Amino acid sequence: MGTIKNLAEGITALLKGLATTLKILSRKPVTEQYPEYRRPLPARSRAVIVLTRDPDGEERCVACYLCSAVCPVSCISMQSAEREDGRRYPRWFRINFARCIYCGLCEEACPTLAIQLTPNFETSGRDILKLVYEKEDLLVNHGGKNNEYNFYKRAGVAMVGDKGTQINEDKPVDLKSNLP
Amino acid sequence: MYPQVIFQNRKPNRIATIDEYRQSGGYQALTMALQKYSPKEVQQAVVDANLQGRGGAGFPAGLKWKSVADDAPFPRYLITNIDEMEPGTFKDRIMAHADPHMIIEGTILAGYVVSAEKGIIFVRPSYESSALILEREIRIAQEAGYLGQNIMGSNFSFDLIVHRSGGRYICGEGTAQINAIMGMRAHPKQPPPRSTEKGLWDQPTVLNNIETLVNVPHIVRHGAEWFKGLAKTKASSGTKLYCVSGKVNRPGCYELPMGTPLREIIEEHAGGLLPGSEFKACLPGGASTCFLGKEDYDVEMDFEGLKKCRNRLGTGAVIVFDQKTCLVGATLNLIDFFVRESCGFCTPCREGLPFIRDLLWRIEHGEGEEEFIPILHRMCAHMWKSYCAFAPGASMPVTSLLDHFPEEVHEHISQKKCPFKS
Amino acid sequence: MLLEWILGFVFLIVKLTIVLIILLTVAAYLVWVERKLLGRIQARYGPNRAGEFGLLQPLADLVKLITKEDTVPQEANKGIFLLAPGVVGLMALLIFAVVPFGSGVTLWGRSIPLVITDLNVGLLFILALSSISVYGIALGGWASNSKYSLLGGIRGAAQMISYEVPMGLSLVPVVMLARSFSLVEITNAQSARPFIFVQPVSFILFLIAALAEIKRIPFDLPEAENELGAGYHTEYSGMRFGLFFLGEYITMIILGSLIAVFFLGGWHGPLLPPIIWFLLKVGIIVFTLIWFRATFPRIRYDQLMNTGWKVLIPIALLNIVVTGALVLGTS
Amino acid sequence: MPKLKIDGLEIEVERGTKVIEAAARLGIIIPRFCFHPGLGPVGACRVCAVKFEEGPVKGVQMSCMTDAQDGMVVSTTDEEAADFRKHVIEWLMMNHPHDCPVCDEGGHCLLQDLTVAGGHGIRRYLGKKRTYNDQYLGVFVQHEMNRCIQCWRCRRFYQEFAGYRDLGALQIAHHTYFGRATDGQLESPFSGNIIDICPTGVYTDKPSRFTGRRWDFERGPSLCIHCSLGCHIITSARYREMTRLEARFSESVNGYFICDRGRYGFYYTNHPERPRRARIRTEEVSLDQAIQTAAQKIIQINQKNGPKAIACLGSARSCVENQAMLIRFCRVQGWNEPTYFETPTMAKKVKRAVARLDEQLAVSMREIEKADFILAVGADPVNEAPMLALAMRQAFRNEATIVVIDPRPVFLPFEFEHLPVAPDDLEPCLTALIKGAVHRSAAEKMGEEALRFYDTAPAEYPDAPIKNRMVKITQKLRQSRYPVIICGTSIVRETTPDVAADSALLLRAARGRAGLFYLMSEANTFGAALLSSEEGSVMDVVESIEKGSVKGLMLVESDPFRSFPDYERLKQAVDKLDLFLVMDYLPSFAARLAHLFFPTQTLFEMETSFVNQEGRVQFATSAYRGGIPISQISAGGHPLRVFRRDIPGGESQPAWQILAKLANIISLPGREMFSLSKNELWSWIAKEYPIFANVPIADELPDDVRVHLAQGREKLFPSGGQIRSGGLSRENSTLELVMGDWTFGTEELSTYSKYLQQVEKEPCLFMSPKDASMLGLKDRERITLPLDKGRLEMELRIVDTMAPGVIVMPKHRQLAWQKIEKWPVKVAMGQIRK
Amino acid sequence: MLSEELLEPLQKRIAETDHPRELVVDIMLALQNHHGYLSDQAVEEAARLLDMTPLEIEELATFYDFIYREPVGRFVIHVCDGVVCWMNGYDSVLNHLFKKLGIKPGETTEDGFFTILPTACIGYCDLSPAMLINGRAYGPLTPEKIDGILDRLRSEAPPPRMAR
Repeated sequence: MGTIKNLAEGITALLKGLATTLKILSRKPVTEQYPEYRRPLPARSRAVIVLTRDPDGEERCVACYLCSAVCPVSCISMQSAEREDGRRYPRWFRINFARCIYCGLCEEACPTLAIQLTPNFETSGRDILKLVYEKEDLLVNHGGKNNEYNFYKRAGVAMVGDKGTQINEDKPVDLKSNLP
Repeated sequence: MYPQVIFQNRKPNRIATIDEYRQSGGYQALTMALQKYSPKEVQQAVVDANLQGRGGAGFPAGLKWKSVADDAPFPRYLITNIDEMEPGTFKDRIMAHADPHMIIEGTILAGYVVSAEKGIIFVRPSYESSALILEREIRIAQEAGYLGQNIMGSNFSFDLIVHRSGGRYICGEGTAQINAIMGMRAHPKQPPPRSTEKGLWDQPTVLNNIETLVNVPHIVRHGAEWFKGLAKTKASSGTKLYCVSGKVNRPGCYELPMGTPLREIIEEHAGGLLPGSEFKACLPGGASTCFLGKEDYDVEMDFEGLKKCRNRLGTGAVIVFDQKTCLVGATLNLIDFFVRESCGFCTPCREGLPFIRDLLWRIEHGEGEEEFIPILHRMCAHMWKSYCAFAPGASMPVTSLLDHFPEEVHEHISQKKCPFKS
Repeated sequence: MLLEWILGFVFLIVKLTIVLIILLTVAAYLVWVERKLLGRIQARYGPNRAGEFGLLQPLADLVKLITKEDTVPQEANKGIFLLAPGVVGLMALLIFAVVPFGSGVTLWGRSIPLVITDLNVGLLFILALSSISVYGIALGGWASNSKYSLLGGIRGAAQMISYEVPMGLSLVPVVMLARSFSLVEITNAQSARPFIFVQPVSFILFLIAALAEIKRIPFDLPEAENELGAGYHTEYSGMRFGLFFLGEYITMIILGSLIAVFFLGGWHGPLLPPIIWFLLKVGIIVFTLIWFRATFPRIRYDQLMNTGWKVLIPIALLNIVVTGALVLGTS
Repeated sequence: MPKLKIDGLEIEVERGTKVIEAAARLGIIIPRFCFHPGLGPVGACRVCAVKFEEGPVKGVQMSCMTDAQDGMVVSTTDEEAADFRKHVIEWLMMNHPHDCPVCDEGGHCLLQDLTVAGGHGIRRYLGKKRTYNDQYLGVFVQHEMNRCIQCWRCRRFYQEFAGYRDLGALQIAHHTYFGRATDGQLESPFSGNIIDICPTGVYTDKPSRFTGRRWDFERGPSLCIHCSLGCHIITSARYREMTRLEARFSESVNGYFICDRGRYGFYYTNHPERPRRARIRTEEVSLDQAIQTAAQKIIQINQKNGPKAIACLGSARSCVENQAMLIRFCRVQGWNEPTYFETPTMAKKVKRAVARLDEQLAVSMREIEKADFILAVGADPVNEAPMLALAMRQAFRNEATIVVIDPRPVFLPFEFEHLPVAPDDLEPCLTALIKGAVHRSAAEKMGEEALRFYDTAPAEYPDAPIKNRMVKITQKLRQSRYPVIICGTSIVRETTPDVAADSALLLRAARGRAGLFYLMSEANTFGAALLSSEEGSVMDVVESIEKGSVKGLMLVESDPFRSFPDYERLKQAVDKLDLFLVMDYLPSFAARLAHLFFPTQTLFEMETSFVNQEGRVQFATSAYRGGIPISQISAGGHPLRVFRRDIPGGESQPAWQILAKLANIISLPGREMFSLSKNELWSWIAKEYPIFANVPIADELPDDVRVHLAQGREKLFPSGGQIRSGGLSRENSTLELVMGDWTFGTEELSTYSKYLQQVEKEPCLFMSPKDASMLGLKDRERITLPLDKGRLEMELRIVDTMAPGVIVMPKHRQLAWQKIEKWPVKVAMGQIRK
Repeated sequence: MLSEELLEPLQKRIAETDHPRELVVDIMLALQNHHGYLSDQAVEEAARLLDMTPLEIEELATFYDFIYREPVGRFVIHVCDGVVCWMNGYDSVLNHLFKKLGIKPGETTEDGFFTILPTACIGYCDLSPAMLINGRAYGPLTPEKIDGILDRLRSEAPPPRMAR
């Protein structure tokens, strides 16, 4: 008896499946017609990477190597250097988008909010070397998702102002102070 | 009135001269000791008298001297500590201004016991007057032959100098004081080696509080039993200088038997609380002791008595608070003091105390949160794992504030302001 | 006589050419149809870029396949590797030689049968050729020198052996009823009543077995993409890959034609001309195959073997016995 | 031996071991900031708290301050201890800035590690962060006080361990500040170590500032070759550039630290002018082509002038492989053996020293730390081998007496007895001390020769003030239980190494234990002395060139223009050559003159071996594969986007491989062919020099293999009756010129470092007050000094810590001192003028 | 430079002491009295006298409370901020001083007379609130008393050597 029941159930299932597909056949497709229609992407969708700037227009990247360290496909490389005023910056900064998997770990690791993923994903081209982006290609003139943040205002090193003048800092200790 | 031993020559507004001191029996003990007693015998007398160190820890002075090994190398040093910076304490100053020769004789006797060749009186800069007095009187004692080579014909030679400090609370700590004398930063140093083995310039060094030493001549002269009899309680001996300050009618330094009840000290000797004031709490032994509430008002003020109510005698400086004083504010003031005076050597003290200060400041200024209280508790408990006794002492007022006066703290937090400020 | 023979030959060539062109075109557009249908069943558009409604897609595919580099793996058995796709394509085309797609037309006084050749053992010819076509797969899989291809080839061979038997057996009742191996005869035997009504069991058995023979979902284990890459044709590219593909889609049409011939009465039908009926029936079958593909998942290998040996063969045998008894009884 | 239990694991340790060390041996790393195995415990940071559950100590205590004792049961995971440690981290992080991304310590920061490990993630402190202003601490060390966690390591290293007094703690409490009194270069030549020991980023490496993260560096164990001690180092390379160098712990050589010369001397390997291509005259060619050309020329000369017409110079800075291959090369070709030393005297001194250093006498630097009496003869540790001074200071801290007999104004970072005597008087002064401290019976026990040595050695030093000081020193030496003699080889006379060895033997006979420690001039002087068989010298080669018997000269990593005393003569000799072939990695003067030039690899690019002055065979791995640094190729911009197989500028090869290739081309048929395998070379070395036979040629780096020639076979007391009597017998009208080393500016490789160039002091001439007053010269006057071939102009320094009758001058990079005909140089007094 | 009469007794004391470093605080105080505060120059002088490095002097000078590394006035008012004085009106004393002298803690008056430095308990708790001016203690303080003290000091003292 069980076998027949199973058989019956099996056949019904097959038929149900057939019915379902047949039903969908009559539906209107849901596909969007790209590129005629470009669906607006959420701001947090992950595609091409940019390097943003501070509110005061300086490049945010301090070449701390955290993004390159965290990158699972090793597509980020850079060379840090010291600017004349002591600011740390990437002498060159390279992302190989031919390797990038747009996982966004670099953005998460970035302590200065410099590296950010944007919704722009249209980068395909015929020359693979064109997918190797240098700093000039990556730098943008805005702060990206957060226009306010300035790393050096919180870092505790003297860069955008003297020591003790930044957020949540006390005046520098006066070594020779007579006060107890 | 109780018998005055240390203050027997205390005159209002005047310093006792060497003659006055001699008239009262001064330098007899030294003469007796040099002529009749060996250092061991003097040491034994002090051990018998159970002379507890008056600097705060209460370690028997005789035992400390004993820890200088017989075959310890020479030269040996003796340091007399007049670096009292404990808020509420001023007995050393009173002593130096009352009877400097008693200090000198006590120091010489102690030097005799440990065969030291040089004594150093370490004076804080606020007591420049005391330092000048002592320097002058040391010269007088030298001229009188109580100091120098082969004192009074014996083969004991002893020099005494006054060393001025640059002024830091931590210099009162024994090992830190030794470092300070050596011209180094006054950081405490944990044994081994003990300073009685390797102290000043790596030589055996004994360091005593001045109030401990002034008792020595009297013990030598009158014997251990007499000294023990001076105290009110069995466990202790001798008299104690109690400095009473705060909201009392007659703040001052009073020589009373060890173990005099707190109520008696405040109400009889210090003239009771100011009109309109009511006893709320007191610190029984300076800043690094616990608040003592009304429930312990009758405690016997000696090392044992205060230990029983989980407190410390410390320097015996009674600071009296009345009901109009904000204890959170007082604690904040104390912690402020400790934060500033920490030597900065170990982490809990250097960084932990500012953390505690910050939390207390927020509570006092209406920015407190209930969750600060467990943080304060934990941090105060951890203060006991710091390098020296400074941080544990600093944590005591905070811990006792949280334990004995929790309502006051909660009131600060719930009202978002200090209830004592209008 | 000679002229007759020459004329007949010319007609045959013309017929062959027409059939071949139609067949290839249909096969090519079948790809388009399948993709379009699959797309719609998945709520997508399917190909719609090359030409209107993507109608030029087959052409685009063809161009792409032809221009694509024809790679041969370094360690492959080159001769066999190159031969294998040809076998598949050729066998599929050969089968169509015996499939009748109409009753015949009269042109310039000549009666031209709408079948390339009406073999009197057409059915056996079909069975034979369909068995050979698996050589293409097995050889291609083996010659590629790739473990995926080899597995795919082995699976194809095993699957063919397992399902050849029930397929053959399921046609025995048909032959018993039509009393002929000729496909034309079989068609004609159904002029009144298609065999599907008298032999539903045979029909189902044949459908299942034939699905397995042409390796279509749910029986596409030889190329199981997610296990074997693409199975026997993993290593193929360009037009050689195209030949495998072509073979598959021609086979689909053949299967449709065979089912139409064996069970649906071939070109017989009321009102409409016979060729239309035939195409309609083939179309329905082909649509069903695509529909199945869009609906059913691939079965497991053990299920495949179980079904073939333990279910289909016994049922087919039983069906022969019952049919035989009934035929004897009624005649 | 106390036995204790830590986290359930039992361990037995020596008495006096701290619990934190015992745990480390079990693999349990207790957090620490202030504790450093090189500096010992201090108990300031309190982060090493553990719970003592049973035993003599109870409760939560600091594991660094507690001696391991019997019966202790320790828990490192105890809740209260862990909570306390977490609090300590929280306290330390209260004021720590948020600047890890721009901090060079990020990635190898102890504070970072422990913050993560301790689980402190959320900031509870609401107050403001303390800040400090930073100081300029010189070329090497970057200061960033905000990051300080007041662990006191820097001050303890700087003041207590190293003995320099210009960096310390200022202010008090939570304002404690570590720095100098005023901005300025740190005075200590060991200042770089505070970078290594700082647990966070207060002191960071300035030259490598912002160049990369630890995880990106190719790091490997290597050796320092900027003096003969052979300290162990860790290299960090990135993008084909050596970026940074750190100390590597070594049990027997350098401990935990290295000097600044070692730390910042490596920049020669990145030098922008470093020759990277082979050259024929000025034309750059491929290496193979150059080898072919060289082979042709060599064959020509050999055919024309015979095999002895080509001379080879090796150098003491070259590795064992290069030195050995050069010798093998010459032997196979039938040429004269290569030369490694400038003068015959130098060769003899070094060879004597190597011959006299036997297994029992030789001491390592670690053993020097344990000595209770150190007698340095003709040695200036801070300048010649800085780490030795640090080892001596540790002995000093353990209450050792330290005596230096040297004419130069020796400075050491601790109190020591300096007996400034002229080079001629070094030996009598030494023997006088030894004779004062060793009874004749000790010599008697050692046999006749020892006795003869004892008897003929001068027993008294004639100069009265020094003699008086020697009384006390002799007394100390008499009481010592472990005396060590340190003997320099640069300014001493030929016989001094022997006298020092004999003295050490006598001391050992008398005291039961004694050590001998030679200082040599370069990293592989010991190796050169071991390998070279003849006592030829550059001087001889130059003479042969002048005579015309030598037509070709091959230099293997050698620049005689630096070290040869007579520059003009050498230049003329080189100009006469038919073939001048140079292999080197330095843009040296010789390299510029070369007819044929081959680029070779530096220590950092090849696997090499060196023998330090103690006879310790040490191995170095390659740090990177060579080639022009990316930063130099791209001029700071991004690297080129090209695919290529070879390394740009990576043509350099180990000199010994170039030699092997060259030999294989010029070799006549039937002669031995050289393999390019290092193992093959080493088996040749082991075969030819049995002393190396027990050196394992392994992939690991053995640290404790020593080779020593003298194993009882060497003739002891060879100086017998002819010890220099010395003793003020010199004429008064001349001064002897002594050329010493300076920490920075003398050693060849490190002079190519642009960072060390910045801290070089300007060379000057030292003179004793006595001589100066006779000449009427004043301190800091500019004077001219007459030499054999010209005059030198420099500043005069009058110092009272040097021997009279001697003037001292550094062999300095900035000083063209090579105007000397012959050593020793006597300068007529009247010739020194303003 | 230091005058001979100042230098000589110091050098004599140093020569007499076994461990000259013991005198470092005394020397610093002496130089401080001479210069008014322990100037950078004084630090170097002290270092020279004691054969120490300026850093070693600085380590101590910045450690101690009563060594002034910055210029101070003729009178340094150490106002006790110990708990007893705090309880008895430290705030009002300090505020009165601020108002009267027009300076904040650590600052020196324009005329160079006074510097206010809050200080840990000076040991005059029986006279609280108290303050210490150039080693001399005053207490218990009231605004009137303070005025009196300051006026007297200002009138009696010689004009300050160095106005700010």
